[in-house]
Amino acid sequence: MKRQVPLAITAVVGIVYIFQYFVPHEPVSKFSDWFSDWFAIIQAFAIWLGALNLMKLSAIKVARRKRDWIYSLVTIISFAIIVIVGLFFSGGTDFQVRGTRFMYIYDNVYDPLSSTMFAILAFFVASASYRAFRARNKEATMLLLAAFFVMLGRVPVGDMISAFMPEGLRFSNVADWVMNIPNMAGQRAIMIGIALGIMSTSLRIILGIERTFVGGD
Amino acid sequence: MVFLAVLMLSVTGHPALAQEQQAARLTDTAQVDTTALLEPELVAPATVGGISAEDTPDDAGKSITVSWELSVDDTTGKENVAQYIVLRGTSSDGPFDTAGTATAGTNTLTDGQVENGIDYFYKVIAVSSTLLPSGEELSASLPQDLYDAARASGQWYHEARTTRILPWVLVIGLSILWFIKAAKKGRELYVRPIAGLAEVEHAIGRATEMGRKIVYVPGIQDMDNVQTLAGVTILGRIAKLAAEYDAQLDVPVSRSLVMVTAREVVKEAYLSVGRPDAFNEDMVHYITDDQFGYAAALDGLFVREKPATIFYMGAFYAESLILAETGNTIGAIQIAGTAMPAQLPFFVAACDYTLIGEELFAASAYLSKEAKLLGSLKGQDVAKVLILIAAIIGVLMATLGFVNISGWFRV
Amino acid sequence: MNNRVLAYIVVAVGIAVFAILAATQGFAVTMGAFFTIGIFSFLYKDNPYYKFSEAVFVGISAGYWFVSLFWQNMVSKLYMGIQAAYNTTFVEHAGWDDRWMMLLGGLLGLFMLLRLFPKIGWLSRWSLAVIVGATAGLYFINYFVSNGIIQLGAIIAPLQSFTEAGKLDWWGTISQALLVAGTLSGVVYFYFSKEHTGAFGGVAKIGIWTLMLTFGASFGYTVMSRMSLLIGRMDYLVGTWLGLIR
Amino acid sequence: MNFWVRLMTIDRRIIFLFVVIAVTIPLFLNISQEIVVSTEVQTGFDAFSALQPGARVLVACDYDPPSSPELQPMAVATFRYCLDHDLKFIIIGLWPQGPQQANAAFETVLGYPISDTITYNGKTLIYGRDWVNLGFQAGNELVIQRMGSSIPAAFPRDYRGTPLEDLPLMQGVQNFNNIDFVMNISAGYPGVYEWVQFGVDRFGVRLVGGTTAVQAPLIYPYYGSGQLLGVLGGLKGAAEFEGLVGVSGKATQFMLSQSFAHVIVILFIIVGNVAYFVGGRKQKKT
Repeated sequence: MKRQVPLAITAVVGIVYIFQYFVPHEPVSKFSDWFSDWFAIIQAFAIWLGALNLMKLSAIKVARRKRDWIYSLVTIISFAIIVIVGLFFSGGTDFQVRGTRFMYIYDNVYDPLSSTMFAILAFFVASASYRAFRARNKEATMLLLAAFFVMLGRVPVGDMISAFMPEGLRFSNVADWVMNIPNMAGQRAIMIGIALGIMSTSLRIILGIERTFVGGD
Repeated sequence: MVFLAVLMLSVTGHPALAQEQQAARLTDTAQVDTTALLEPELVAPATVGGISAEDTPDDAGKSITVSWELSVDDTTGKENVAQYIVLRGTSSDGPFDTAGTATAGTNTLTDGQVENGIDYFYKVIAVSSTLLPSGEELSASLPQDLYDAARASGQWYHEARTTRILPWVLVIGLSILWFIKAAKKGRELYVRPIAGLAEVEHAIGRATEMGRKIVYVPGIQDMDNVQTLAGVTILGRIAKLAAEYDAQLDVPVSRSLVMVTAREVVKEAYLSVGRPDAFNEDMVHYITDDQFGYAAALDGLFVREKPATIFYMGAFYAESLILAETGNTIGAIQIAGTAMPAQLPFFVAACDYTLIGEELFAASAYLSKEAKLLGSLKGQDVAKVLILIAAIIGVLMATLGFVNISGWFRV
Repeated sequence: MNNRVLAYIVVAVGIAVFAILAATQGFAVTMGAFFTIGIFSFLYKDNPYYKFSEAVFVGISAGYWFVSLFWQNMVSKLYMGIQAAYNTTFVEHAGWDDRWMMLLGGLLGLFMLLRLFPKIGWLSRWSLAVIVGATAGLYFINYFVSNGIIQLGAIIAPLQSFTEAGKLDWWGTISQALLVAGTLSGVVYFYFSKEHTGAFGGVAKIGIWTLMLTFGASFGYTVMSRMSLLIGRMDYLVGTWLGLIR
Repeated sequence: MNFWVRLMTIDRRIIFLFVVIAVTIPLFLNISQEIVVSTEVQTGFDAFSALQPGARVLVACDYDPPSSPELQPMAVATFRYCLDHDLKFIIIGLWPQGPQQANAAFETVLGYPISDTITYNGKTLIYGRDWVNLGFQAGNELVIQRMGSSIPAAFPRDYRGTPLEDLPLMQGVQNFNNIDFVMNISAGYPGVYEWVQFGVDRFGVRLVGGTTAVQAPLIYPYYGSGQLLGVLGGLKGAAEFEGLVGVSGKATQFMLSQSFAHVIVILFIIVGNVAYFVGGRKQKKT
């Protein structure tokens, strides 16, 4: 029950999904629609586990006055605020329509926070390129060259400083070439490899050879 | 003829009138505006050429595909057609109602509102207005004998897919299975070393010596992403090693389902090496589903707890560099693996070792050292050989001008 | 003057500044700016201001997803779906409705929650099994087709290309040849069954070079992307908030 | 410790400072630069401009505010073009915030808040007849797959709850066959990848993808294989598109900062490498 049944379920469901690509006839064709619903629903249930876990660990920190417990308290409070607002004071299913209290929090707290965290990348990109992109060997040099041409070719200044060169050698054209030939070749190689990797991983899982998911008894 | 008049009216070039007309239509499509009669010089577009209707191939049924030859007025320079209205009836002499519309220039439409096993009769008319005319207007302008009939049905196999894809799937699938079997029989299988994976054990040992944490990041995608599956499987192997070395493992996750699965996996690992005592559910803990909220929390965790070793295995997006750079500044050994090409350069730059694409999926097999898992890698290699051969032959034949078989690889 | 006092002063001044700006520039946008700067402060070093912003971020975002999933999946999908199905079957007597299948999803979801009760928690593995199986099945095909077969088909084309004049386009031809060679050698690089030595190693080498050029290109584009984001953020601070631009 | 070694181990905060300066200063400057249009943007635009008045364009906005610096300009230019050329557009989003980003972009074009009836260059547009916003649907790529069989099934109502059959524009729209063109603007997953795999490969939609620059290199193979008609990559792609559509929007305006930023990063790499070769290699990596 605890181990064999899940393995069986995985196998059956997996094979059915491979089938539905080749069998357009109903009901087979409907499985993927059903699964998308099921997954969405299971997610909605599962997040309760996650949220409870987060609250539990934060609460423990606060209760035991661990280091930085005060911030755990902040987490609990802000979680509580947005959940209460979102569930009870934001017009139910229309909670994301502009003007609700929920969206007010979204626009003025959530959005700035995530946008900024995202923007921090700009700095890390800079420091990473300063520190890590060294022409240590042929491989690294290749990477640098491609990056160099693409970076210059993708901004107007690139063509300004390469204006003296023949049309074909302007940075923007070199960048186009890099994108369309070596980049595409590499991307395709990676894609094909990934496709095969996924195939055998999926197969291992479906056949129950890779069975870690269902845990012990 | 009323309908023709309406058409004439709404030909672009009389926008003002057309606007009123359309506004009116919205409220009551049956209403006909007689001011139309003021526009004598305009003409309705020529009717379409031959019409053909047939059951939509390779589908679940309840759908018929109608195609027609464009009206002669629907050509560049003579844009007198706004749309084609496809009409459906259950007998050749009506009544017909609208099955759908197609904008000028298109010559096919799939009608998905039919039942299986009934004969449907289709007519197509070209009109110069962008709105739907009413019933009697249509009947007024129907081409008399220009129609075709068809019957919808579902197919039990998709032709192109079964003929072009299935053989590949079977060959590759079977070769993977064959090697797995061979491996089970104890046949020796060589796989070349992968630097990143050779280092895993050392990285874990280091953490134990330093008495610092090992942080394992299984990506930010949910269980419906195969990279996450790979990441979680690898976690199983790493947890095993961690348990053996008695290193402290910390797995912050960004999806509740991943938390649940990862717990199963880690618990299993600790049990399998006889250290259930060392297992604690909260080794695997949820932070937030949000990409950057998760990144922010991890950054904090890194700088405050200074883990000795960090693994990134799974699907990563923009947060990859935020994490890897911060991890780098605290001097942790970082081993990353992802099939997200956009993130690879930064993992390559900021981490000590990086598993590229396919290597991520091979990792669990490598780490488990189980013959049957390694066997599956051999199967992949067979597939690669097949693909290389197909590509080389294909390119040669196309280049030498025999035949271009690239069509065989489209579905 | 000890640090504690200094800290209080800093905090006080900070609050004052933001209060003034809130009054002049508006509360909402100032709150946004407050958190923006809070996150940026991490670049200097980990500090209470960042810790606070981080804590808020974690709480708010976890809550955001909690609420979204509740309304979108729990209510709109499950509850309303079942409701609609009930209508078709029992009110309009129109027979079966596919949305009944959602009940199964609901059941699997409940199994998930059973983890809270250790005794029967193992039932959640059944839900996991469905998800894992379906994911494996779906990806097995989709990736093989879109990333495998179709890309293979795309490689297959005549190497030689011609100019409008009908003469052989040398550069185009060479490029096409490089494209094919690069792709295939890249595939060779991933070959597991053989050490990268000898002629085979040579091809694999070309493969890794191609991959490196690819990574370089990605890197260049990523720099572009990330810088745009920072520009957007600066535009927000300097323009939207402080109104210094235009 | 010699100068070069010190340069190599420079505090990264100094680098951060340079970056801030490099992107902020140009915001105040006003230098116009010539923007060269790349082929993938051109072909994308050509596919767009091949559409005739009245054609139905599906604008799929799969992104949220954090990515808007790069993507919003594309959305704005897209709507601007649709309005200028009397194309009908249908807005959807696989990201919760997508449809609102779209509305915001639409309002940027109009210059005033959207209402049911709007006027643009003397034309009157009515919601439901000339454009609709079907809002967000959860389910990622599987929503696309469902749209392939039935759009009304995937999106039963628009974003304000109006049933689809009450929207004239959606009458006779059953699936992708009745959609003439799809413009996908995406920041990640789900996005162009999924639109290609499900929309193009399974249902043959005509697709142009506008993505963040990060994504662009990944989808080039799809462009090369003809699965994509065009690619707008990041702010530069957006700027080029703005140029073709004939607007001077944020993207064009930000291009200067972009140039500065790239130059400074390249300088970092050069300095870093010089330091590495002159003084660095003696250093053992500790």
